[in-house]
Amino acid sequence: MAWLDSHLLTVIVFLPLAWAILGLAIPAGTRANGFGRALVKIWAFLGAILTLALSAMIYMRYAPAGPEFQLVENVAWISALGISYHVGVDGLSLWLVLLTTFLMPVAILSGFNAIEERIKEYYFLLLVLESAILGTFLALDIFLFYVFWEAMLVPMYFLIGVWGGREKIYAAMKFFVYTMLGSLIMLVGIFYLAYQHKIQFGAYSMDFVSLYKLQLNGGTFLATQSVLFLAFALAFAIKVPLFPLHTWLPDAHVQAPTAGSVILASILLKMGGYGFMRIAFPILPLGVAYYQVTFMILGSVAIVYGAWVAMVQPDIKKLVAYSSVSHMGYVILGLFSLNAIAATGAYFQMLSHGISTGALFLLVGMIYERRHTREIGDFGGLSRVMPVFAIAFMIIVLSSMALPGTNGFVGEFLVLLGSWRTSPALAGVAALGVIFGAVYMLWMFQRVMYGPITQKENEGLSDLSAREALVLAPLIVAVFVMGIFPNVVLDKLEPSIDRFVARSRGEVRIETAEALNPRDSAELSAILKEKEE
Amino acid sequence: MLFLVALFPLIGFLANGLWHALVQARSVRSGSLIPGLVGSAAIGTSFLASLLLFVRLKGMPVGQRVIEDVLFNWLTIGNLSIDVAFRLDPLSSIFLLFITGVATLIHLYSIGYMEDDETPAKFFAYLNLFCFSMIVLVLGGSLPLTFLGWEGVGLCSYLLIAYWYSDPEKASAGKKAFIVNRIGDVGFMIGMFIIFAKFGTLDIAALRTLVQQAQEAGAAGIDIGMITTVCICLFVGCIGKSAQIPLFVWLPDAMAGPTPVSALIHAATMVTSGVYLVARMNFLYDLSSTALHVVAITGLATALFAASIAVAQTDIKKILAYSTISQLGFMFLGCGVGAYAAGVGHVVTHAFFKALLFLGAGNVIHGMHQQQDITKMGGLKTKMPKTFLAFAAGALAISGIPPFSGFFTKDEIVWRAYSSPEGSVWFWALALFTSVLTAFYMTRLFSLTFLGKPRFQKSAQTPGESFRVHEAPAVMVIPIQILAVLSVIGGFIAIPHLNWLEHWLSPVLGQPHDAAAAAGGSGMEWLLMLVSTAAAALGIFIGLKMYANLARVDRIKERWDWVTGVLRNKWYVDEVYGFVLIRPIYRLSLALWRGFDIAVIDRAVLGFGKATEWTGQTARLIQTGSIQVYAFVILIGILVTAGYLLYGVA
Amino acid sequence: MEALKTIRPELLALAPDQLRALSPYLFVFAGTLLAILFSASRVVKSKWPVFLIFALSTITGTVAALALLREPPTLLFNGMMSSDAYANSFCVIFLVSALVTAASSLKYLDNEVLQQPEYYVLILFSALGMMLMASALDLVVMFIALELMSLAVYTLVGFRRNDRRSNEAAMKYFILGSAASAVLLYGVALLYGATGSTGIRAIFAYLQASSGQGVTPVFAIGAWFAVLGFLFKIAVVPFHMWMPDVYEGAPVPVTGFMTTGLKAAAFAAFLRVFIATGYGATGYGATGYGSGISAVIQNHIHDILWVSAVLTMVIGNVIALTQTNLKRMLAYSSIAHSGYILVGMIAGPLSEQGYAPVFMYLAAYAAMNLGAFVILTSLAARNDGRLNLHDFSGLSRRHPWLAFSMAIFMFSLAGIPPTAGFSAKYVLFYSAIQANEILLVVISVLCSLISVYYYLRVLVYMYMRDTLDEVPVRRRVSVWSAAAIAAMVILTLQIGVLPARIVAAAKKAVTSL
Amino acid sequence: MNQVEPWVVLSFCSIIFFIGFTGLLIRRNVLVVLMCIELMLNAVNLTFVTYAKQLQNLGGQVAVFFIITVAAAETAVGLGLVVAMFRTLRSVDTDQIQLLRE
Repeated sequence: MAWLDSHLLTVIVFLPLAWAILGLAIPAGTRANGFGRALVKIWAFLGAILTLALSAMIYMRYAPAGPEFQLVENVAWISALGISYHVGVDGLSLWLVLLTTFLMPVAILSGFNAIEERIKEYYFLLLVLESAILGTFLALDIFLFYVFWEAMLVPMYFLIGVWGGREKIYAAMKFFVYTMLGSLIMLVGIFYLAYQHKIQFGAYSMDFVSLYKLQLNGGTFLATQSVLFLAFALAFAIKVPLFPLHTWLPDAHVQAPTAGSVILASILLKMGGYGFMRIAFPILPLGVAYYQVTFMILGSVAIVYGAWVAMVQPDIKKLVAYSSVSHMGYVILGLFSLNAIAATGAYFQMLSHGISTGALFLLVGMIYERRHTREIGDFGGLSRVMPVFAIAFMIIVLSSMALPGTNGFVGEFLVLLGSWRTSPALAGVAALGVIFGAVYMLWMFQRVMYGPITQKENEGLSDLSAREALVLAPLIVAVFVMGIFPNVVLDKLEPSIDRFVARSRGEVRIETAEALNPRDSAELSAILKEKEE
Repeated sequence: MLFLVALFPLIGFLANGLWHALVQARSVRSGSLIPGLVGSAAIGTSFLASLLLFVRLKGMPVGQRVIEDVLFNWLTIGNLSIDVAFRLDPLSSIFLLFITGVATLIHLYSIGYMEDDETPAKFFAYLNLFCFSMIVLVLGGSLPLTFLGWEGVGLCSYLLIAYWYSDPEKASAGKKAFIVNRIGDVGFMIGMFIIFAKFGTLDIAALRTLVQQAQEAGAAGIDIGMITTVCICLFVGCIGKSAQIPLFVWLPDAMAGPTPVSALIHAATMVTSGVYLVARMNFLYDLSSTALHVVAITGLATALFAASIAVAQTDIKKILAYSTISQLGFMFLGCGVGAYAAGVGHVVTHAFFKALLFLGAGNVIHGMHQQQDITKMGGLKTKMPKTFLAFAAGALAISGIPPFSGFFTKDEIVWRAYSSPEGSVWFWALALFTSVLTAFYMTRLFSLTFLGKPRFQKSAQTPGESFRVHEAPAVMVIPIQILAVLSVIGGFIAIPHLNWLEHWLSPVLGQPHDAAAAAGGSGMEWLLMLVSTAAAALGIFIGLKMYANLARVDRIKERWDWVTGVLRNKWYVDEVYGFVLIRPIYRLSLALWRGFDIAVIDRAVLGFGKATEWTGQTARLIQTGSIQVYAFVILIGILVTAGYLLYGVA
Repeated sequence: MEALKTIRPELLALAPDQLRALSPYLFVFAGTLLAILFSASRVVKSKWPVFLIFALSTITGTVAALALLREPPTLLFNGMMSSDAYANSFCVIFLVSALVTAASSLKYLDNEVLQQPEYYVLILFSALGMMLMASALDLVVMFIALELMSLAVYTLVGFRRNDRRSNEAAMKYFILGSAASAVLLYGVALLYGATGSTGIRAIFAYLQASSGQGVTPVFAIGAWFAVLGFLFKIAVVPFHMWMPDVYEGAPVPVTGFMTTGLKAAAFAAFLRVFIATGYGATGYGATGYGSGISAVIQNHIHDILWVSAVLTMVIGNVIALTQTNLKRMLAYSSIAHSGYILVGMIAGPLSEQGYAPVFMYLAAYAAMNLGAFVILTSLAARNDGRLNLHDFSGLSRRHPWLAFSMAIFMFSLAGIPPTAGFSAKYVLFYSAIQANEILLVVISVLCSLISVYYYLRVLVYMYMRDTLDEVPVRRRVSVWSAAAIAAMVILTLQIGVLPARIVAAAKKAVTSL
Repeated sequence: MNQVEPWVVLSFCSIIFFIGFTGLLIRRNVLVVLMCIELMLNAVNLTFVTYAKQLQNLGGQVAVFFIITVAAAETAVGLGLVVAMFRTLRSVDTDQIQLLRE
């Protein structure tokens, strides 16, 4: 037990991987008997559940009042370049880790009937993917972070490309190359940071904490920080995805199998936001300051643009994909508003988007399994034949359009509230998203669930099965828990957010913060003071 | 124990909801009785609870008539801390009382109305959820909590309008309602943002104290422009919720919902929450006369506009809907001239008689087998006498004939519109004209429905269907009789000069200006009172005269066809919106998707790939496979590099 | 050779420690002789004895070389050859790739009905040549070693002598190759003229002496020609034209051997000359362009290498993108990789790691590329057929494990963590950044983005498409190839996940220069 | 007889070297191409000898022997390849060997 305590994070990161490799031993080829195939599914599910249980231990161990990073493990890895295996958890990573481990069993469970060929490889890849994602969120060494960040692409690539839809190969390639572009540019940035650290402190180090201490010049277009910030922002903005770098998303989402879409939308997109919060902002405050307005504009444009384009999609999955563009726009807007409320809102928005969009994809997947079409036009009047499904769908739609009392509201409200302080105009534009979000969601819901049943195939559709109900139940619970008791999340989040805001403002930004809003600067200097102590 | 008021409907919602999800969803038919009783019991208990609370509140000294109940902290970030706190003060107690009361009656009524519905449990679950949200709205101690209720009622109205979702029209009516409300809600939210940015709190009581301190600090301490902005933003929310110009379009369509819903949500309670918000934030509005004028003018314009439309409608529920809009306009006029108490008073009485009218209409429709066109009715006086009597009371009340309740409250508003410092004689004149119209269209509705000879034998007969109009069952009649009584006597809470309501509300709404002194003494007041009574009487008289002889009506219609056409088509507002807003945005989105997302961004992305491919295809042509060419390239390489080097040496 | 002016016999006798220092060479040489004997004497028909000798000599050679890594560098044959960590670690690469090649060839040659023992002898010869190239300290010796290697390889390329493509490849390679070595030799002659010696250390000493006042044009041209000879073998643009044709024409295993062993050998020698002529770093292992040769030339060399590195990466990747034959695609990709390594060469003098990244990259590249080629070898049909992309469709169903290892090699070549390709690229580009070559690094990462596309296309065919031919052919994979593949997979992952050891080794090797 | 200036010989060598290279470029017959390569190598030999003479250093002379040997080996291999090629191609024309391209 003591050993587990000291190596908790490592265990959590590598448990799914080991589990997956063991799972390969199960005989479940194409001509294997049903038992073997069932065993594979159960095995994978158990692995995810086990990981969830362990991550719950993180939640219990992590004390927000304590030091910044907890449950730390630090082992020299490539000492010649100052690279170390360094993992630890703080508020920012904690909740994304929990989101991952929480959604993974759901995603695995959702595919029990949908995936029939090469199931062993399928679950193998899912678990590998989980390992990579968890590693990305828990890494405290920028090299380690990058390794996991890239490694995550591989299983996702296969998930889309092998089990995807008609255009799967195109989508998989687009996804991989597009994301790779960003990461490679980021890699150059990483080199530069490491080199600067060597220059400024005389020793190689790739630790985030030591990189936060770098002093780089900024303020002009060609200043180090501005350029580096663009390098990193490209990678993260592609991942988020931020308008206009979002076009890989609809293809990937539409073609991926349900579990793939769920993970892609709910977790992978968050890695972009997480990257901003973990790397780009704290290391390059001047770069952030320089590009703040640009990205806030892009964020609010993304909100409205995504909503509008989503409105006219004939394909439900595409619609949800574009809605993600819109929702993640709030994240960007909130992060770049550079105040605690907006940042918290942005982070919360990431979590709630993870829950509700994941649920949306699951729901779409369920009707897809029944009808093998995603065209909105092929549905209509499903409420009559699938009442329970209708209830679940309605709840998720509401949370996705941010009805108060659901998780969606907290995020959007905080983002808008906070960003209003920084820029009322842009917050006002973003607020339009509240209207259009309702428009496309309700319109889609109406066309799918309401009205008379037009097509004969829809009459015989069966309502949710017990397994599907089991898949959706935890998400629906989460929707309301996060909506009504957001403090559960916020309590463990606040110190990390404050540190994040203080760092990403950087001391140099205090006077500009003064101009923004006197309260902010007071709050900020308070944070900075307690940071010195 | 304050939260119990909200808790009971919530329990009712959960009970009915589970019953629906677990049992009825599996298409098990079970009558409306059990769920109906559960729902009515839930809301009934909370009515009793609110009665007790009212008594307790009355027991307290005038100064500190506040009951507070902090449940838990919703969220805390830095200096932003929002509690889930209910607060009961005179204003909210009044709302609480009539909401729960009327709601109880309507629940009972619905048992009868929904008896042969497929999923009554769902219906009552929605109703209970609505009551819960409405209670949260009025009890919410902080703006976000109020907003929660605010959106909650919007949601319920969406769900209930689209209750019979199989009919696309009803479904889209619900959607329309929600979206238009959302537009208003954005205003509400922005109002909250500004308030938080400037005052750093969203708790209403705290905000009030802050504002008052600022006032004591002097005019310098407060930025009127900002206050005006806040007030107008919040008022945008009210415009959406209370269906004022320009966002009123959803309410007429909302009549697609079951009639009890129209009665409860779209007449008695939800639509008045806008008035509640203005009254609640009066301490802000009082600071900015600009905002007050905006409110008053919007209200007045809406009142007139909606009344004019109501004159030409033929759908019984549509007429009532427009009259609701018009009455709401009156309430805002009241608030707008600073007479919040008058506005609130009219809210209460309006709740009584409008609920009554809708339920009465419900009986008529129920009796006429879903026939809603008044031109195909007539002579129901004998067919359903109880309904006839109750309806008559309601009609008189809304027309403003003393001593029916509507008279007192409406006349109070009209008088304030003239007398208060914010008011003017023009307000008064227009209000007066509107009340003439009101009386007229109500009489029209009444006489076409109940008086004269039945017109449905010839119209509504479809071959093979025996058509027999019948009085509604007791469970649907008793509630409207109770409401009839209320709408007769309800006005006594607001009798001029011994105006109980105004004094009850004064801790919240502040002492009213001494209106009599302001304008020509009480003699003037009595005079105007007479005038408005006469106006109402005039309207009724014209109505009766005109619709006694339908042939002449048709002739008039023909002569003034363009006018009636415009009115019948609601001034083409929907069409204009469709043309100016909806279709352009849709087209734009389509263009953005096809013309920008795919055609520009994506093509650019793929363009890079294509360019690389092309480069490769051209570059590989150098590989001709001939040794000599290769050797030549090598030689060139050698010479160039060596030459460059020598250039360096020399 | 200046020693020969006064003959001192005791220098030609070998002291025991020198013998130990020579052990790898001796083992391999002995193996070669034995192999010749066996293959010449037709008493035994089977391939096994020759292969056995081959395996024994290479393995013992490898072991010996590994053992020598701990020893201090020893000068041999009075300074014409040194067995230092640098040479020995390269020897390991050569011998391992030779062994893997031979192992994978066993079954291949049976299929091609070319099972002749000379094949292994030739591989041994070329391996020996490579080893000498890496350890030679005298340009003439280096030239002889180069020719030893090249002549063997020419023959290997033309080994499928009834196949027109093979002949053509051999012919092209031979003509251009010997022209190139003539150029190299001319350079050596000019250097000899300028410095009065062909010994690398002597040349370097001359440079140090003539520090300050630059160098004569003769020296500059001579040195550059000497370097060119190796640039040709490395196939740097514009000296790359021969490579795709040769790689395509040569028997698959030979191609694999060339991409790894030959390239590594060329780089090994190139690096020595590069440094000795002052075009690279001054002083063994020290950093920074410096004394001896004027900064102008330094800059010009830098510019030339810079441009040709960019061209190499771009052309290699861009053309590889359009190839449908896997062999040819890998040929172009190997050009591209030479470009990356050239980046390391450019950065070497100015970065902390010096040339260590170059060695590491060569090792990693050898591991992954050999693996890929072993897989090609075991999948190739008669006359190197069925190596087009569409022949790989549905491979994951026919040969799940082959496909899996191929996927690993492709990801590694594309530089996706956690594979050797990634860590090698990482170290390489990192040193380039230290040398402040930011633009160059940006270009190279963009090029590797292009490469991602065509490497992944292989996976697309293997995993995401179903086989075209109605009855999919499953070829038996010999246990030797399987073992080789497994070893390469393990190596690739090992370098990828725990690169610390290899980084240290590279550092050691380069500092011993 | 008077001495020939070294630079004359050296430039002569370089000319020969590049003549050889040019022959490589323009002659289509593989055998001629082989000869051109020989020509280049011999130019190198001459250079070595000249320098050895100039520097009074035996090294160059020795190198020449090695080079001649290697050249011989090279020619042997080259001719072997030519024979093999002729057997499959029925031609020794370099224009014929353009099967591998692009």
